[in-house]
Amino acid sequence: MNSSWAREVAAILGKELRVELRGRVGLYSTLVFAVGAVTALGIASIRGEPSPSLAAGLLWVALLFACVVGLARTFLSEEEQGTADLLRLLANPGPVFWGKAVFNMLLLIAVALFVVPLFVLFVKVEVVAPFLLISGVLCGCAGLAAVVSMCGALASRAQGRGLLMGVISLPLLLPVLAAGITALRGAFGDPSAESWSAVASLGGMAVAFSSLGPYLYAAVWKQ
Amino acid sequence: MNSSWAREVAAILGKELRVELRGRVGLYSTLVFAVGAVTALGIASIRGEPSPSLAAGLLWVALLFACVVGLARTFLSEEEQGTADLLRLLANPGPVFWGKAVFNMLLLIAVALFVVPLFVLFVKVEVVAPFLLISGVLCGCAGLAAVVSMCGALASRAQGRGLLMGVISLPLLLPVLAAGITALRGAFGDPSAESWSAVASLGGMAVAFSSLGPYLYAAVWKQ
Amino acid sequence: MIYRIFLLLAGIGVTALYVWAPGAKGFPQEESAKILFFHVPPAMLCTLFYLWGAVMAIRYLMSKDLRFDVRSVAAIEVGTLLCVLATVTGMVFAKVQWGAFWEWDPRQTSIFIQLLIYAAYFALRYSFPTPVRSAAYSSAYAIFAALTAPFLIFILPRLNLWPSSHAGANQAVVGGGLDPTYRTIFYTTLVVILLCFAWAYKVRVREGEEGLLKEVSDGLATGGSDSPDPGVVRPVRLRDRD
Amino acid sequence: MMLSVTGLGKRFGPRWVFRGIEFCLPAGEALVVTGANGAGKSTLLRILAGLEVASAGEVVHHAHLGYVSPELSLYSQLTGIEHLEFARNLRGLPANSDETLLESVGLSDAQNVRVSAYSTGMKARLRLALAIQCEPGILLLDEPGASLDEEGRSLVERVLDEQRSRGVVVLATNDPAERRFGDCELKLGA
Amino acid sequence: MMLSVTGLGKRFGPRWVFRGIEFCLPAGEALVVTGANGAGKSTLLRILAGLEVASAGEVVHHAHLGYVSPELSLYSQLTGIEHLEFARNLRGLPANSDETLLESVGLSDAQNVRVSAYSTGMKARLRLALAIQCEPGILLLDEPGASLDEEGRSLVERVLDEQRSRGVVVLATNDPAERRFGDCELKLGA
Ligand code: HEM
Ligand SMILES: Nc1ncnc2c1ncn2[C@@H]1O[C@H](COP(=O)(O)OP(=O)(O)OP(=O)(O)O)[C@@H](O)[C@H]1O
Ligand SMILES: Nc1ncnc2c1ncn2[C@@H]1O[C@H](COP(=O)(O)OP(=O)(O)OP(=O)(O)O)[C@@H](O)[C@H]1O
Ligand SMILES: [Mg+2]
Ligand SMILES: [Mg+2]
Repeated sequence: MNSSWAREVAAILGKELRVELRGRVGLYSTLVFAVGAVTALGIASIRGEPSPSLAAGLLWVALLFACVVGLARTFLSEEEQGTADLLRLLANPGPVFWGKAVFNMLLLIAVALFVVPLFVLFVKVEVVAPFLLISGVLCGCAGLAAVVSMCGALASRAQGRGLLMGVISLPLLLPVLAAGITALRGAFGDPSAESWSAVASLGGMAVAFSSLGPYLYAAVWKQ
Repeated sequence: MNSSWAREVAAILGKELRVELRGRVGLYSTLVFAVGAVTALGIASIRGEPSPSLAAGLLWVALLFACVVGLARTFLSEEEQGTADLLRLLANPGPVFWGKAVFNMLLLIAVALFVVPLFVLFVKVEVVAPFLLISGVLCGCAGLAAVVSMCGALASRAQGRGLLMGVISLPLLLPVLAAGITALRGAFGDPSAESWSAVASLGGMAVAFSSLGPYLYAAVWKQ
Repeated sequence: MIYRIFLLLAGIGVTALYVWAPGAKGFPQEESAKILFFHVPPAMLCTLFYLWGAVMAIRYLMSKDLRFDVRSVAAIEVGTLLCVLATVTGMVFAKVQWGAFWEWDPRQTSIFIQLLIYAAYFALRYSFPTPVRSAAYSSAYAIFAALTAPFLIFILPRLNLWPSSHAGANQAVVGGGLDPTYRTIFYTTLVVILLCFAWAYKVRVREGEEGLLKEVSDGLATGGSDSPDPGVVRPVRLRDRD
Repeated sequence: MMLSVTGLGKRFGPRWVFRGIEFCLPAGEALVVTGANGAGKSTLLRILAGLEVASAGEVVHHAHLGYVSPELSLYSQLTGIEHLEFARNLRGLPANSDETLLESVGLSDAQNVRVSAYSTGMKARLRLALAIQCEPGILLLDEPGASLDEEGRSLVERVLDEQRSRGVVVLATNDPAERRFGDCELKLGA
Repeated sequence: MMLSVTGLGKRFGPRWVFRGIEFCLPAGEALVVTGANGAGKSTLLRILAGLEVASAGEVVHHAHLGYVSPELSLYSQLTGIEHLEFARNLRGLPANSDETLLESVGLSDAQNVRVSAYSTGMKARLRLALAIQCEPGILLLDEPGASLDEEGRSLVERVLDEQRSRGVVVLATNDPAERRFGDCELKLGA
């Protein structure tokens, strides 16, 4: 993890930010997007206040949504626009993976920053453990972004991309979602949840997937 | 709605189906998201079964997010791959809109066919009015697909189109969501819901949106 | 000038009425229900401005004349201002009358959806590189957005999605529950607020048209910033026709 | 008079790419558009094709259009023959001629290959086939010879000759050798 | 010996595009690759650039690579100067030369314009700038002259001359006029 590596990651990340959030409307769009997603959840749960565990599930569905929207952009559009060759000529797979994964994480965390408070307000769940909520969301976002980036990276290079993506992403996504739900259940007041160990395993998954990602990506890089 | 019109719509639809069958990106990304979301909600609702109206809300949220994730591609990828010019040279805006909207509807219905039974299984709701469920889901999917198609058409030439697509389609989908929830509440056994009139208004929205769409698309076609 | 003096007088008048008016009957808290004057008219008028915005958008798409686009944005901006006003006063109202800022009451929900729809309008509008394309796409969106209004205003609240606390309030105002003086005050406020915001609309349109002129004179009127008008350019013949 | 243009101008932002362009092309004539890179040749052709809106002036014609440009992307997942079929259905032409058309541009071996596996020159040939499929009255060729081999360039010449008997041609090029195809020349950015 | 290739072959499915290609290019030499459309010129260059895997044989070299091809897409939302900056950061080059480089390919006016607004020839120039930015030992040019104007073609000639003093060039072309740049010629598909 030397300085050239960091420089390359920064270059990829900078390019991603420029392309996707260029101009005045980037942040505003993120905000409107987040409010829209939460309103959907609010409307869905109007009647019958959701239990802590369902509330946690809903929140993760919204975050997964934000993540998948970003994912398609970062990896698939490189292939669709045909710029993947340029990238392969200029860059190394490791930094490319990391730059894009970090972008996905940042986007997801920006959305989460808006989504979580709004969710608490609109869906009227009670936060009994704010610190647990914050750390759960952060670790979960990191894990989700890592998994989704990995799936996108693999899928983007595969012929008949879709099938592969479908087959690999579900088994990877579900553990993250399950752990994320357990973590937030505790935060929303379900005492039976073993939330801190779930947060730990979320962190573990985030680290594992994002350190595995570059190797997998390198393996499909010049096929 | 003469025969040349139908032929053009069929040509567009056929092209979309061919492209989709060869890559299956749209189908699988929608499906992966929907299955992931429904499973997450299933995991979350293991304790404490959700009320009919909450169940209806959960199902619609999953379908709503899934269609934002998957369906915009038909319009966006035309711009990303740069084939939009070819289409503008060959086709008329009305049939293009309709061909793509119909394709989106078919795709969403295929996803719903898979996801709705899964949801009923996982979340353990009781279906008291199967026919209502089916017609509600069908009309709702038509409404969602019409709105998403229109938004895809509008966002496709903008900068930062990926996020923008989410930004403009989410709020416009919320009325569909609200009506959809009412329709399914009845199907899941809430007698107070005026479900059939909700189904009717879903149908109305689908018809209104998809008949306005071609005109608006024509107005921006060669800008 | 006369217009502004009128607005000033009207403002003073309404404030005076507001201070002197008796509490509104039919509400849990009669005295504080006077916020009604600043809640209901904006809520009614914002839809009016949004619809006007859509009408101007249609005229833009038919004529491709950017002045209509300016009117369309102006109307939507003013409408959004009114919409925010209705939502905020409504929230205060709700806190006092129902005890919570936000309840997902059908009216609350529908106005909030409307607010979001038009928030997205601005995101779309400022995402295009050229003014003409931005005008065309945002006009199309404005028309599409206006199509949702009937569903939001008339159909959704009637679907019995949610128990509505607004029903009683609606009865109090529209169902003739108010006494005649009250009704007079109410309609006076409505007209005054309409005039105020019509004025804001006018100002915004004027400003927008000035912007248009500047944009055009950059290229057309002064002959382009980087080149004098070269006159007519014709092809030269390479060989005679055989 | 197949194609007439009066006072045509285009600007991006405040900068005019060209303005005041006037010409009338009678049937059987070919116009060559030349000029340095970035002079506005492609922009002019895109306006004639209706892909871009002019900032001033107008274009009058009453004919089908065929348009070829290296910037025109094809559907990478469809094969050559599927492209022609798609275009034929959209244009409402009778069903028969796809194979012969592909053969005439030298793609009969690759007719069932997806465009993603086509070489640059093969794509250029397919674009040419798409443009002449509808037997256009006006054929707009933007750098038709770029990345074609000798045989391909003579194919372009053949297409040009055929087109003269059917209508008009506007050809934009950077290749000095292609100037000879024109009856008159419009030099942009001079 | 800057670049040596032994027994190189490539097949897609059962069909060999070429096989058994052998050459050694000493520093200062230029190889021209010719052949009809679809003969495999671009495929050969992509293999040399490491963008495609050979089916047989191998390529040996120890130098930086520069690669230009009309099929290479650029980021349409980034400007010319942002492309160079992006590439420079990825390649770890010192920060200074972006403007001069753009000027040398004739793009100084367009340096802050997004690539989506570039003309075909302007994109070709930017690709050339990207390729020579790292002062490569091996420069791979796929149809460098296509869609460049006269001045652009002389720019290519200048770049070629410079490159000879730095290393080797492999140039694939369909333009007979470009054959003269080569010291030796490899004719594919003959
Ligand atoms: C956040 C809170 C609120 C919001 C967003 C809100 C929104 C709205 C909207 C959009 C309308 C316009 C309906 C139409 O044009 O037909 C309206 C009307 C009205 N609101 Fe509210 N409201 C809120 C709270 C309240 C409260 C607490 C009261 C009184 C208890 C109230 C009383 C009324 C009345 C009397 C009308 C006029 C009835 C009608 O025209 O239908 N509102 N409100
Ligand atoms: N969308 C756009 N926005 C702004 N400027 C543009 C746009 N499209 C083209 N231009 C500018 O217009 C000019 C003409 O471009 P055009 O593609 O017509 O050139 P050309 O003559 O075809 O050049 P070439 O020989 O390189 O193909 C260029 O300077 C280009 O930068
Ligand atoms: N991904 C692929 N799958 C299958 N076949 C391919 C693929 N890529 C190229 N080909 C085939 O390989 C052959 C050589 O293609 P290539 O692009 O190298 O030709 P070229 O010599 O560069 O032609 P041109 O002069 O048109 O650029 C073509 O017949 C093409 O159909
Ligand atoms: Mg050009
Ligand atoms: Mg080639």
